[in-house]
Amino acid sequence: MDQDLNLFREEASAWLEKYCPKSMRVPILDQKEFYWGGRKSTFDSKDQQIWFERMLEKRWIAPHWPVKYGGGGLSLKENRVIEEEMERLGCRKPLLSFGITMLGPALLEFATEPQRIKYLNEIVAGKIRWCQGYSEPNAGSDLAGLQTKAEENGDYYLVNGTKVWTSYGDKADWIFALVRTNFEVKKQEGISFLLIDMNTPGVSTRPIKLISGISPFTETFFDNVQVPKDQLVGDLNAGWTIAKYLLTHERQMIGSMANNRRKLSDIAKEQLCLKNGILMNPILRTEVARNEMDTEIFNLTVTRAVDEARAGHHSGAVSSMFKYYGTELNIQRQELNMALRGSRGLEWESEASSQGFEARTFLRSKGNSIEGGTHEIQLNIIAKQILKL
Amino acid sequence: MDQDLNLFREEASAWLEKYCPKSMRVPILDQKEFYWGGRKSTFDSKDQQIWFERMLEKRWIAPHWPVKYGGGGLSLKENRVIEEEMERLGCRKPLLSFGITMLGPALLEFATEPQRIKYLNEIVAGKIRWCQGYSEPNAGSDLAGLQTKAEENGDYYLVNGTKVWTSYGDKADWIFALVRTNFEVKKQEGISFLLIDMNTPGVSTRPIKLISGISPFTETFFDNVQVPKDQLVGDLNAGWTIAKYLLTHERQMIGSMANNRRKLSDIAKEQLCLKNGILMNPILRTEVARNEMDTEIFNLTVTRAVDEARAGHHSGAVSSMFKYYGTELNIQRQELNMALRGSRGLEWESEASSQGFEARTFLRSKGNSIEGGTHEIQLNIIAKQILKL
Amino acid sequence: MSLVLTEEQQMLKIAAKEFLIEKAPIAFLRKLRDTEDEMGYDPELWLEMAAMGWTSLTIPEEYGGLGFGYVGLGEVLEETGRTLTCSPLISTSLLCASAIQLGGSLGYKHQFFQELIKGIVYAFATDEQSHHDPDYVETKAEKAGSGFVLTGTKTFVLDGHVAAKYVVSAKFEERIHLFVVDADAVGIQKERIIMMDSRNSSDVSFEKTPAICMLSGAEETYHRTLDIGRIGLASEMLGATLEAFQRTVAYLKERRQFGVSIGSFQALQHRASKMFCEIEMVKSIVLKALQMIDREDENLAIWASMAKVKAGEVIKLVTNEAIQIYGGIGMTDDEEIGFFIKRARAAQVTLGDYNFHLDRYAKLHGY
Amino acid sequence: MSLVLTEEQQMLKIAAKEFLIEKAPIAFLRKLRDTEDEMGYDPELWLEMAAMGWTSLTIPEEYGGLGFGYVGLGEVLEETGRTLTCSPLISTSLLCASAIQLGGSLGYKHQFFQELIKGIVYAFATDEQSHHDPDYVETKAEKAGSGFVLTGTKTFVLDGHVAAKYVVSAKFEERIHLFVVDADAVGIQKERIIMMDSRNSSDVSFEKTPAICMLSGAEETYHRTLDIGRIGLASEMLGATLEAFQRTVAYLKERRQFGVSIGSFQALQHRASKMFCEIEMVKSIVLKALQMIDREDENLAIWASMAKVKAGEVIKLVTNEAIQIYGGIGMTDDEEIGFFIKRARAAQVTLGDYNFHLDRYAKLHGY
Repeated sequence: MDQDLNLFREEASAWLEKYCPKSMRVPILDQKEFYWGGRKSTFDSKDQQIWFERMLEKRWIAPHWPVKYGGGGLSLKENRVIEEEMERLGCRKPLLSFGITMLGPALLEFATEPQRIKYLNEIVAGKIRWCQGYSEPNAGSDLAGLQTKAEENGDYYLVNGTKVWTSYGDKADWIFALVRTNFEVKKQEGISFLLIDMNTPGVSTRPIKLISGISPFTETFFDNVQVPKDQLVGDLNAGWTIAKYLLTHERQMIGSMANNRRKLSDIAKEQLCLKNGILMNPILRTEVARNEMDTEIFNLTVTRAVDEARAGHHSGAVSSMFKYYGTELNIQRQELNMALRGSRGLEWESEASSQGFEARTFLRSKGNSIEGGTHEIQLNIIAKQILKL
Repeated sequence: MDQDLNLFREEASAWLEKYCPKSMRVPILDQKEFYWGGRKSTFDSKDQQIWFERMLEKRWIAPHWPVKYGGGGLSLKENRVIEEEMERLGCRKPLLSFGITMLGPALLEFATEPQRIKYLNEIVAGKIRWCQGYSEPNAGSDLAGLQTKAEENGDYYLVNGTKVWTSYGDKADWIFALVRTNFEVKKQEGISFLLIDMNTPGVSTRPIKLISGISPFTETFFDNVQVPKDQLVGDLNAGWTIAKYLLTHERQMIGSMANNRRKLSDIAKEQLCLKNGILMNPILRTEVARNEMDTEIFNLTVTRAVDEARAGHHSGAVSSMFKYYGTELNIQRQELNMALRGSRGLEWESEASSQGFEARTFLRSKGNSIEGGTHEIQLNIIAKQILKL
Repeated sequence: MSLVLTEEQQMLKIAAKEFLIEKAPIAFLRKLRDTEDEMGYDPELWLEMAAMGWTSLTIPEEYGGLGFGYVGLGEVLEETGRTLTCSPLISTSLLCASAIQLGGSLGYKHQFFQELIKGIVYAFATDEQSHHDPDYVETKAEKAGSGFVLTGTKTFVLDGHVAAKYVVSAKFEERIHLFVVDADAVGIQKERIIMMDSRNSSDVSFEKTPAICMLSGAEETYHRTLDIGRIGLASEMLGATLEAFQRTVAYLKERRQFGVSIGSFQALQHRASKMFCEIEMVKSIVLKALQMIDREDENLAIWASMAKVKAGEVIKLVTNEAIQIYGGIGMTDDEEIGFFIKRARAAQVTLGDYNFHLDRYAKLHGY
Repeated sequence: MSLVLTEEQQMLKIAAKEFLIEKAPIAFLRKLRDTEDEMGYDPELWLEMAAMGWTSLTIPEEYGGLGFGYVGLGEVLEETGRTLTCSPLISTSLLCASAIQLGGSLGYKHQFFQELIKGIVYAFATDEQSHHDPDYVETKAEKAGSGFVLTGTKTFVLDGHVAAKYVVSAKFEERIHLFVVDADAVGIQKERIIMMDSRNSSDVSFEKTPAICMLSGAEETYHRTLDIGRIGLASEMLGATLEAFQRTVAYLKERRQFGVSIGSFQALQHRASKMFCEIEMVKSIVLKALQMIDREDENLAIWASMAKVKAGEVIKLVTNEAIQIYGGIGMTDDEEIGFFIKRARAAQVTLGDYNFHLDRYAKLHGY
């Protein structure tokens, strides 16, 4: 079995080496070099298009999804091998997609067969770009308190309300949204999961500007939007189960995204003086060491959790730990990065600072402990679900 | 007026210089050099007795209490001058007494005239040593949840229950205690304030050993103890008001007791190496600096609060801040003291360590954030009373 | 000296508060930012501030000033911290006027104070690297005729692109002295850099630029000027901290989640209570340090470092917590709370961050 | 290598747990302390531990050991941390047996391992000051006939007053080597010092004391032995942390105040959750570091420092919080939780505290 996997790895590696264009194996320098698919997108380069089309044909856009849904029908282990080899060879992702990372898993678990066939195939082919409609202005941490309502009316739902923090709401084609379909019951029990075409009359978006400058977020407004009933996923009023399932996914993604960055100590060596091989600012040296060590140990803990999951131990609530701890380390890192750069780190609109890249990244990091469930919510979950307090 | 005070200061200073025995002007080295008064006590030395008797005659045991209660009838400012001059000249306190610092203020505020005459005069004369009976085993932070009950029975109350954390319960003659006299009402509204002679049949104590070794604390048991009704202070069921009044007093005492100690940086210089005048352990150096600086700033804040109180601004809840912040600084200081002393600081029963003085002091400091209202309770009070959350 | 404001100081503070809330609330800073104003401050408002007497507060009466003292200027700065008002008050009145007061000759005092009182903008140029290090001055002064010429490059010069004059640190005969330079003198190049807090900073270089006078007192003047600047900054930071905290506490009461106000959650209550305590500490050290300037205390360096450490640590704590407690709303540019974290970071770095000053505190105490 | 225990390691751990809970719970330590036992450990229990194979775990099979490896010994140490069992396991099996394995000749291995397996107590003597500093070794070795004599003074020698032999660091020709010394050899003076955690430590001095052999490998053996010791200690500390935390969480559920369990207070919940996360981190680094001993990894120094820092910081956090959450009851000697804070502090200081190791981590990474 492991032998088979080694063979698969060799083949995958050889294929990638052969078919991944050279320009698709250099690091991304600009957001627009990512291909997100969807009705409004075009390819940024010929190579980008070639790479996407080859991977699509190879059925490696979503290698572990079943073939009938556009996937490659491979095992999770084979999927992991492809990911590892792509990372090793520096191959870019052919398609970035919330459809694959967020909506797809939910559809595979909860959707009807016709829904899966339609939506999953569209996602893989890069035809439809999805965004997520969960948060609302008056229901931040209290997600289940959402008020966007969907009323049954013949063969459609009439949707009214406002969502906030929709990532790329202005660029997406469809939105998967949580809506309230029953106001009479416990708040968690009156929520449904709807798929909505953003071309439907009554849907509009407005960009959200963050303290760090422009942002990918929008507010999304629903004004008497008619949504056909076959766009409901799962049972009516059973949307909360789907939402929780996806939140756990999201947390894991956010918590473990803090990789592939310059070592903080390398930045420290560049920004501060060394004397006899020791950083001359003893306070920052200590804090840098602590952050680097904690980051290393955090990564070990991610590995350990994976190893334990393989060995059959798995706890959903642990994702709250990763979200909390991983984002906290990144927030501290950004604090230290600012301290290391002194007054140069404060620059906001100079060429030397790439229009304030460091300062804006720092400010943006303050949102890490808020989005995807605040620190407070994660700590509540650990206390309740793991410690049973 | 200020001129009068200066004159008073000169006279006080001259009197102290003349009448305070030399041996009463050297620092205390052993607990037993403190004179606490009471039925069970004797003087540790002739000078101790002389000093107490001279101060008693001068009416400076409680200088600002009215003369009829045994005090000197002086103003608060004059009282402060005496304290300052005694501190400046290194004069020991002639009498340590919870009667003066804790019970006295409550009696002055809440007792009947006959009660004041009797008890305050006894306190000043060092005849009766008092202890405090507040905490109970099952009502730690929830002081008002106390269960020791006092039932009316003719001309006495019948008291049953257990108190813990009675300081010097085995050495005191009388105890002032909070007891429940009504179980039917809101818990704060059924509490009374009783004075109890510990010679009464049914009162017994048991010492409490702490993690730091022996301690001044006892448990105090009341088993069908008959307490004459004229030993009730204030109205029946109005004891909570007195308790709150005294707790505020106690907090201020605990929070500001952290003075007259060796500078942490002097200990650091002695225990660690210096190189070019800089402590070679950069991490401890930073922490020592932070603790010293915060302690200096804390003391400034105490001064500011006094100055503001003089200027007419006063907030009772601020005592919670002093209790919380002052004890926290001491706890950190003890942590640092241990870190500075390395393995020598761990010694527990060696002569070189004076039977583990440092280690025991460290362990004892862990109680600072518990006794006199826990950190959590102080933070609750600040949130509710000052921030109105 | 009591650790409370006198009645006069209290009145000045209230007048400043009212003026700033009316004339220069945070919306004013937002407008300057969004219109990409070329000056980066409002000259008319600045003249009104001068008319209020703020540029005269620390200047002795014999030179036409008010001789009110640094506690007064500190209280005004605290109020500008609350409204995040940007103006040349720090560069001109806090730093340059102090340098001239400490080191200027009688004649120069008469000349410069007149301008300073009127609100002519002076900028203080000392840093040469991204990390504040007062001992690192490579800018050189050379004798030239009866005066001097300066050569070197300065960075993080607040209001450097709009100043009429600079007070510049430079080395002459191995020691650091302060020089006054006309902003339109030969050999000067300047580049405006807009910072995170939307305020003005510049890189300024000098190439054989005539320096029209030299201040006496040398290094002592230089270091004391820096210490006064640090204490004034700490006062501004205290104001920003108080305002950010006040808004956060109000938000805790107002914002509802799970059917209750979020201020009813104990974890948030405890964090708010801890902030309250820390802010009380900042109040004490800032007032004490301001009083010590007026008292001409010899240990000003220690008071300055204490004030800058504590104000820096606490403003960081409070502005971080403010964003966290405001949640997603706090992350948006529409909400004003984000302006506080931006100013917090810039003020923290100016004239030495808390790491620099904690290290200095230990050094000054001989360890 | 997966970051999980193998089935064999898991079984060893469970057996150790059951043995210790039955034979050496905290009451056992209390009794040793209160009876002022002269040995400071229970020789019979120690022989039972040897009979369980714990002294043989890391000794290769060719010398009569089990060759089970350090992950196994680490799991046993973790369990002794839970029960706070004091025994010569750290001094004898973790430190001295490792030194002999790394540096002993074939003949000496045969000789010493036989004793070590049987449970003859060996003590490791290296510190000469109150702060661990492995490079500071003033004890001197001199040639004397075919062997050596040692002169110097050691402190903080665990089990030093009951050991039959010492492994001692000393300088010979400017380099640090390890020597084995009989405890009853001439020139030895020892003074037992009872520490805060009720365990044994001694000051031991040598005056021309014959050292019966010299271990090869010199400084590498010395430093690697220390690193193995640090990782084993971190494992013990993890056990104590887990137990203290488990008891604290149970207390949070059980203790009632204001009519509810104190575990329902959000401020305490958040502190408990943070502790949970930190402990998960300790688990990862301790297991990884133990595996790296068995793998004979070249960077053991880094893994050892990481394990000692994280275990030290977290045990401090958890034992402090434990006392605070237990409240007054936690301060009493009757309650067992106080024993954990005492062991925490002693273990933290042994072979370098977290400050020492954080500094070392930075140095090892070249900054």
